[in-house]
Amino acid sequence: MPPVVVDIVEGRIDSAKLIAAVSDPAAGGTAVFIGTTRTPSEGREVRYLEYEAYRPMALKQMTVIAETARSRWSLAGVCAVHRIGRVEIGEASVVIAVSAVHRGAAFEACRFIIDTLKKEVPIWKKEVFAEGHAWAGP
Amino acid sequence: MPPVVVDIVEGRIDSAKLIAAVSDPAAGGTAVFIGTTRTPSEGREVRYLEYEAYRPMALKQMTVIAETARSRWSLAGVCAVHRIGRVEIGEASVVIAVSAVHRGAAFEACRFIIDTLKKEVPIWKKEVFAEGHAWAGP
Amino acid sequence: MNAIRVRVFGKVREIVGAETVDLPAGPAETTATVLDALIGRYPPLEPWRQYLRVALNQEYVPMERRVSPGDEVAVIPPVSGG
Amino acid sequence: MNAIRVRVFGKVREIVGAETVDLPAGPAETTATVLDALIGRYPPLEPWRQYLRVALNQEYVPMERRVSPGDEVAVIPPVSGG
Repeated sequence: MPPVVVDIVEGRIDSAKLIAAVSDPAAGGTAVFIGTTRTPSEGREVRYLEYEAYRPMALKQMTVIAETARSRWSLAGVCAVHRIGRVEIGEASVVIAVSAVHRGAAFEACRFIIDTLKKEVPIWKKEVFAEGHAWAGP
Repeated sequence: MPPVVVDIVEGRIDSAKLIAAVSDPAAGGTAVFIGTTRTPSEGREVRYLEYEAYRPMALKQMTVIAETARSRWSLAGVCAVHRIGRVEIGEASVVIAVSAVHRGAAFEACRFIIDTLKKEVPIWKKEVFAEGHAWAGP
Repeated sequence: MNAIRVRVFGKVREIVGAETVDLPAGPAETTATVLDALIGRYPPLEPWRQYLRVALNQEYVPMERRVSPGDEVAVIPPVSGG
Repeated sequence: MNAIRVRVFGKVREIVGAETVDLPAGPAETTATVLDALIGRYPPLEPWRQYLRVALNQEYVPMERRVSPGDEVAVIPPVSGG
């Protein structure tokens, strides 16, 4: 089994590379989630986003989440990469790729990873508008 | 809204191109499913696969499925491509990419499209072994 | 007498040994009579009968649907795309 | 007297105006006393109090957890990655 791969990067995320990283001859399905920065947000036009992370803790938590998913759904491969710094509209801020023998497991595991990441991993998003900015709030 | 894109092709499917095709500034999430040919199958080592399609009907049905998903989940973009002919182990036989404002819609729509495609679209898979072959059966 | 051209795929195509079969058409053909005639000509199809669907003009249709001259008829074994 | 260095992020970092804050450490500090001291020094954090979590050594911990010298302390506002 290929190891779990997690990372936090400052440049563009290459989805094709992540998809290749989880490929496995025994896998019949790969589920991928790509989170992209969007506009508008709550009615306001967003110019770009800035992400920051508590990097060592975020990496630890991403590893725990990915390992949990891998054992719970018997995944063949798991890859989760989050981008930080400035991210333009339409670009990927996060990519999750998982492969499994059957597609149900791949879909469920992919969903679990992104849902848990969004709730638990110490990464923060700031939306920058033409005037001012906002931290995604409670 | 970008139109629904469906296709049946004889060469490799470029997932990155499909992901780009559904990108949209209003979309916050893209869900992708990549079906890959695998071995073993029911205990037998598979050398490669051969897919055939009733092409015009398959394209019609894929369009109906994609349009249904687009309106049901208010998708920003939908793309579904199936490969036919010989497909080596580990290569993609089908790729579905959908983008939506929120990730829940993207995941559900992606799952719906692959599930419905597998049940309804007239495409057939033949597994080729070291000796002999088998059509995926009822 | 008209002929009905039936397209066949997958396992059925393999048993038939061709991509299409021309069957003689009577005056009141239905999807069921066409399927019967095809299986009558290729008895190894018999065990597959319960799993076969028929498409008319690229749409699945129920059995007993009338087949008209010029209809595109296809016999669809269990699909396995994906 | 030891100091406790608190890492802050996001909205809290912005209010504090720095990535870390050194707070004087008493003999029986807990996550709750550290949070109280941070908010005491930066009153605009008060409305955020109910939303803040504390991590010790890169793990979320409950309030009233003892903070020992050398622990890595971080105040975590609501996360919003993805």
